[in-house]
Amino acid sequence: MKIDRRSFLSLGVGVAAGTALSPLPWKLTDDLSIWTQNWPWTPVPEIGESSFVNSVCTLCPGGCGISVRKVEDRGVKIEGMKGHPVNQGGICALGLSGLQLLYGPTRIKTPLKRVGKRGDGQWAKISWDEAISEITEKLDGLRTSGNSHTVAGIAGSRHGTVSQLFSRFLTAFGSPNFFHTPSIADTYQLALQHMNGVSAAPGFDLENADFILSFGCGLLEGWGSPVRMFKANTGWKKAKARVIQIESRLSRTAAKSDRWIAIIPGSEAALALGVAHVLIKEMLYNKDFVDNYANGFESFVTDNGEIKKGFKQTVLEEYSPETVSRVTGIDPSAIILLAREFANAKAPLALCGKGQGKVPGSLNEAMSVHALNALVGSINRKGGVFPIPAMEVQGWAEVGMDTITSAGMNQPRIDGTPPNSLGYINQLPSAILSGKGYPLNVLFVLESNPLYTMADSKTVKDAFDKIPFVVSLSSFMDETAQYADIVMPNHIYLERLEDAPTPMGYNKSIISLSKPVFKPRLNTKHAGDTLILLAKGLGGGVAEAFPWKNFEACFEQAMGDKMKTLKKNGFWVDSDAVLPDWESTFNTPSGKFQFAPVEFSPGFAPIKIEGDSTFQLLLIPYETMRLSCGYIANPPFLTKTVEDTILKQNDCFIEINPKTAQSNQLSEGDVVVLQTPRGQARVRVHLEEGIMPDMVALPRGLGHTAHDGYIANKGINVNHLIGPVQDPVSGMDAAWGIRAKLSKA
Amino acid sequence: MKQEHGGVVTQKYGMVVDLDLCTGCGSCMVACMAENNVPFREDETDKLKSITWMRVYKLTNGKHYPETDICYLPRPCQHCEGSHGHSPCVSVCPATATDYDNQTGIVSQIYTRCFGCRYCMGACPYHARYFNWYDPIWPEGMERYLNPNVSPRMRGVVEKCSFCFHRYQAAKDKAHLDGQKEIDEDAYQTACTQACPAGAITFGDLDNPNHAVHELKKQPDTFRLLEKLGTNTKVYYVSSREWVRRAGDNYLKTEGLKKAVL
Amino acid sequence: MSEIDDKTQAVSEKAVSSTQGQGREDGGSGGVIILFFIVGLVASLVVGWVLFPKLLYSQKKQPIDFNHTLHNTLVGNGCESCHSFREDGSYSGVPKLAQCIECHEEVQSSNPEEIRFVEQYVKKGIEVPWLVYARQPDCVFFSHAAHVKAAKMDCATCHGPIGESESMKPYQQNRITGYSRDIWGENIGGFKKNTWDRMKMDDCSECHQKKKVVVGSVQTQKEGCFVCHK
Amino acid sequence: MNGYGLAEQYSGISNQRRGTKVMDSALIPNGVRRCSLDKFLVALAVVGAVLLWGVYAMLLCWFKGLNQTNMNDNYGFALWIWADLAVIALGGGAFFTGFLKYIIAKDELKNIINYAVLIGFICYSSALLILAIDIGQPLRGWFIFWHANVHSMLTEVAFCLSCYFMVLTIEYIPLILENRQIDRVPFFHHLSHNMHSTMAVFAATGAFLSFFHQGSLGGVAGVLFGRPFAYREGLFIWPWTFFLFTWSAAAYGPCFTLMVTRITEAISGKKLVKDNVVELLAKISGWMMTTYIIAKIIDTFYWANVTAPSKGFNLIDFYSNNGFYGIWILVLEIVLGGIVPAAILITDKGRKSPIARNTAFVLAVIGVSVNRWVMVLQVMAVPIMTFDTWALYFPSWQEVATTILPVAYGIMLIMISYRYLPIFPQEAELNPAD
Repeated sequence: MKIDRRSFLSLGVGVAAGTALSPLPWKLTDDLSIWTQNWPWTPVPEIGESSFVNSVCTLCPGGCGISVRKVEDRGVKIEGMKGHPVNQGGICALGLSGLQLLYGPTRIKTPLKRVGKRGDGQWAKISWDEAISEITEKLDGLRTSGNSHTVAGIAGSRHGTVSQLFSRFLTAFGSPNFFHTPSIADTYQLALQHMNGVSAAPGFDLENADFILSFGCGLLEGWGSPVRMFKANTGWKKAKARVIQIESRLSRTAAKSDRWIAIIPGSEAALALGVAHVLIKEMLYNKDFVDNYANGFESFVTDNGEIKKGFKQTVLEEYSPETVSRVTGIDPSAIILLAREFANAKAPLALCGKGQGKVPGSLNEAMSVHALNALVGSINRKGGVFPIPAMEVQGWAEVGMDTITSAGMNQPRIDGTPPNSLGYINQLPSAILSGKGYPLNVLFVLESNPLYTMADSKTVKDAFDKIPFVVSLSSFMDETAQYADIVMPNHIYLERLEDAPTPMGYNKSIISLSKPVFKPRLNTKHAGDTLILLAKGLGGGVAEAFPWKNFEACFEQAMGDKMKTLKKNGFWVDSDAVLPDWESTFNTPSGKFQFAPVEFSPGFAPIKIEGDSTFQLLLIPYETMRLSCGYIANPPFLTKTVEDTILKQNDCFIEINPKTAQSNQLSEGDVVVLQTPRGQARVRVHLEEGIMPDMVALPRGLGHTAHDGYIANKGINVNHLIGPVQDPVSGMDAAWGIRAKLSKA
Repeated sequence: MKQEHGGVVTQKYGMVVDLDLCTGCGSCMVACMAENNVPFREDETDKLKSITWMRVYKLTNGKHYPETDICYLPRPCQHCEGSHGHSPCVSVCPATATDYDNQTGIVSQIYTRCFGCRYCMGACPYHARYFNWYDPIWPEGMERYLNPNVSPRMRGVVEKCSFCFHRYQAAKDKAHLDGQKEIDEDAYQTACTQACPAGAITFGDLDNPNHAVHELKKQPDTFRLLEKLGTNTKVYYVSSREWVRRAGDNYLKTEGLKKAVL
Repeated sequence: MSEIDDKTQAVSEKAVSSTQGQGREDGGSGGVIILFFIVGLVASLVVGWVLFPKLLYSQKKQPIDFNHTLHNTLVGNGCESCHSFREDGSYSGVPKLAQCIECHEEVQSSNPEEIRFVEQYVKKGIEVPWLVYARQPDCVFFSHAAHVKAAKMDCATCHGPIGESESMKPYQQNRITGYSRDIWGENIGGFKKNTWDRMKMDDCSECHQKKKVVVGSVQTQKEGCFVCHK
Repeated sequence: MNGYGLAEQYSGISNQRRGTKVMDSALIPNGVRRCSLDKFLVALAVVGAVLLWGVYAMLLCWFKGLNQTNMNDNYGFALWIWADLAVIALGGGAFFTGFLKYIIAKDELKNIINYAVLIGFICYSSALLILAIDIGQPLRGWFIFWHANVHSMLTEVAFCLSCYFMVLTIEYIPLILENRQIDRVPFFHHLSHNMHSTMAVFAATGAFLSFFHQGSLGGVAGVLFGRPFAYREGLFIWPWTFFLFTWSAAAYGPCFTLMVTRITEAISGKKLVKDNVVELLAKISGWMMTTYIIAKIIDTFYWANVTAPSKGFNLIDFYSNNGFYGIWILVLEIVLGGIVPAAILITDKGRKSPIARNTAFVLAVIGVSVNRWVMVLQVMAVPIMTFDTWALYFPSWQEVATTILPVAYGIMLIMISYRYLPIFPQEAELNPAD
């Protein structure tokens, strides 16, 4: 037998034929393509039983009911809760992204203690016991040395059980220094205090108003309770109610409004008074209300014999449409038309609070706008504005005052405001840095991120540097947590029991129950429990003020008889509340509505912002539903919805009118340096017809330096460029912008 | 009217989007991403590589300040019917990975059949189709929120809005169990419809007089996108503003605004 | 392709001589050639039909050797006693531990597998990591309700007489695709005798076409893809 | 046994290098001269380096995915699909020359048909390779055959392309078999001879298949009724682009064959094909081009005035408001790339002048490439929704490298084929040894 080349050829043919006749090549081909369906690096979600759990979203103060879809123990979707009075099944983009926060990489997994330099992000994992004992030791030292007042706390809000427990902790410990993240709600509360004589939050009956005059409120940008506002807007469209938006930028609200009136920012109060001028001059105001239920409209003599100009005289003398036109840049005829329309509407309602109302703003402005509502009688009536009394925790016993506590509480607040005032966090950094008062030794930060959200971040950071010990109770590795000495991570909202109080502007008292939808995933602890443990660790009077076994017990006591309804429905609404009338609900000395509160003279005192004439442009920050700009940073989904005219790679864009851009020789996409008296940043140019000339606008919510790669180092934080401006009347931050200039990078 | 197709009731699912109500808040986009396991990357600012089955476009009237105006337009897959179900994309797919279903009027996309030739993307004038340029990767732990009713896609295939078809499947399952032949209007709603805080989106069977969309699509201010192309879409838009309606299609300068074909 | 007429002659002369030469040398090697062909053919057939499936699939034992027959005699409602529908119409598939515990909170018999089950899983509260023979790929949406409830089909049509099994066969996993062997079927060539021998799409489709289930697809004149895909 | 000469040389390996050289010269066809082996190898290595670069890019695309390209959701089709369409159009010389030679019996063309086939083979194998890189899931590529959707133009393309590639392979094989050494094997010799005699059948098959796949490539763009820039009415299921593509491939393909022939002549420094052959093919090509460009102008006119306006577009909308696509591209395609070369090639004077003729070839190649470019890339670039914007695109280096890869491969295959195979029957006659 000779084996030659042909034999091998024959063998090859045989092999080929045999292989072709065997399943091998065909099955392999098929299996390889199936392998691509099932790549091990592409996740396959586990199947299982599906269920829904109702709760409330506390990512913003909006208080929307949510319905979380679970598959076995995994959360797979958050939806709006059908039948919840605030959001009626709707939900915003941030709320929808909540599970990305729950499962996301920015969560803090365990208590941490700083080991490197502050802010370097070097941590040692510690146990809860270690964290608690380290802090109690420190606090105990301060307390026994009579320095209890040198401890301060910043909370995200002053409402809600946890915030109140936090405040109680400071009180019991002996410190008056409780701060919260302020907003327009604080200004409105002051306005109501002075004009209605009540300490309450404003409730706007937007759903029943038919003419909405918005002084720059981002009604569709997240003002008040965002989803409620979307629903209200839809209601307005369907009922043919009219919305007039006064704003220097064509925001979404302005775009959806029936008329957009561009105004020179900061002059809103003047316009309100200009409208009032026309109402009064043309006798378009509600005579019944003004004559019978209001005070200070006409000039009057004060107790000490002074003649005080009434609202009417001031307005008629100083706020003619022509005068106002000069300040606001709005045509006099437009002002007159606006006033007439406002007066002729059945249920007109004026609102203020720029954007989301993140900056408290000018009290003057709030009072001028409130006076407009009064002029047309839209106070304490359907479709108008009325006070929503703050709900105090009822079930807790009064804090016992031992000597240290009362000594501490008798110290002045570090920001210089009177004890029991709302506290002005905007004045905290300068108070610390000036060194005039006492130094702060310990700062607790709960559900807030001052290093990111406060104006003039650099100064805030300098102030933080002066505080030797910062404790963060954040769930996320945010800017403040990153700068803390000890982090005691809170459960995330979906894991914890808590109440969501009445959202800003909502027209009823409501509490929604946030209940744990998931078992805590990480080694975190409910901030309420952390506070209770700290109090117990301190012992004595502090411990006595915290008698509860855990936060759950404390919470149930706080909710009292509402707990049953909360558990059943997920929310409790004050359904018994009756609309306050004009007769008996003004709690001012005169018992009437005060057009000109004795403490103030009405008028428009413009808030002067920073910057001299070398800065030729005005920089205003703006807000959008697609950028979360508070304590919560954007989850990846939300960032994905941000347009490429706002953020491109890591650059963010300023909006600028093409005319202004042209005169500055700038075109679309140019890289420029935006400079303000507080700092400078590299930005890119986006031409936008919908903004007044000589202005630039920058979104809030970008420029994070902490969190995760999905949001960090994208764009710039507008707070680097803007400083706080103190409202001369209220003392709160009223900065609405800053002067700026551009130069080519 | 309802059509009988082989003795079985058929539906023609579609949407009516009221652009007067849409505020451009982005809820529909996120609801869609969350529902449909849409992946994300650290940088999603290249919108030509960013998968958004539902995308909200910003339209402007092209006028100068202060006459300028903005309108937001959510754009899901338009589920074109073309003529007799020959939508632009369906007929071009060489591997039958996308199909038009006469039963529901939905244009399907089967990710495991698609081999990524992207011809359908070239065919779609709405840019409603997206290619997985990258491997979908979730940061560790985040894959826990993935919805088991929608299969995650792999790199190299095309995906698009399915009108949340898995919800139809689930509704059918329930109907089978309950012995019902048809499913109710509210038993099958897309994630974007459900989430929209402004209530701008209405979804249902366009042919069923009991469904809201049946009447809504007949409103006088209704239009569809690029009707002149003959795509015969099932997403209707409503706007009281003429410039918005005109932006829905291309018109020669001399041409007047066309009324929607109903 | 060019015509090489001018060269043809010379070359063919050479070729002829060469052929003759070969003819002389290799005379009678035709058998060898055929033999080699057969060897190659048979060897590759053996590789393809016998060796290949052995390499392709890995074998795993079920965590507990479950006896379907035994359970079937003890429950009242056939398969649905344990494999039930949920309220939302979805199908629960393999029971969870909670369902087993209803009967097996304590050991019921002297069966060593049951004792092991109760000790290793029930007492410790650990879910049994069953390997599901019929698990379809993630892209498949299979509606049990449509088949069992609406079309009143028998479980065995697709799953075969698994309800009569006394012991669990080893679970075979395709090393490439990661799926259970039962999807492709026991026969590596893909041949089947019974309806339950294979669970590939073609098998679903075969039955659907026979039953003349609704024609929805514009492209295939069959059913719409989304009926069974997700 | 065969190959005695080789065997002897192998048995006496004392000098590997010498052996290689002898083997090389033994492979070179009789009666022709070739450059030295060293020179050849150096050139091969240079082109090979480019090829390797392309292969590296190809592997990147396969293993990392198409994110390696600059394609995006607006540009699902880009450089590669253009390259595909272009090489297939340029490779059209093979089927059309074959058609002319075997069906119309233009016998002179036997002197260039080999090269036409080789170029066609290179073009089609390149097209298939590019398609294999272009798809997002290469392992599922066979779905196009197995799960074919008969409505899709791409299905038609895939089937006809693959079939025609097989035909070209069959046409190319006898050429390989004509290698001096292979031809000595009687089996191969006879095979080659038999294949030659049946070549007319394959040529006919090739022409038939080409008609469909060239056409369906035109159909790929023409059926896109969502893309007014591409969409054309047509006949039955075929849009006009279907016929225009077939016609243009037949018209322009031979120009590419002739251009490459001229380049080969320039590089080898030898006349390889007689002028009468070149002129004949050029003349036919010229007349084809003339008829094509008339049809194309009518098509463009109808499209600009009827089709596009019915969809709300004026012609100028497709050529304005962007930074690249101006009306110049239409002029380049139709006038410079169509009318001018057609005019040169249909005139006797133009054909006879080597400079004019060669210019015409180059212009024609540019013309047809631009046509394929606009039918792929401009289609993707034109905004259709009124609120959409023009999207311009620039290929990534990986795309460029993988597009150059088949060019390098083609050059290498030509180099090797030219060196060892009797591609040009007239070479010996035109360049007598000594």
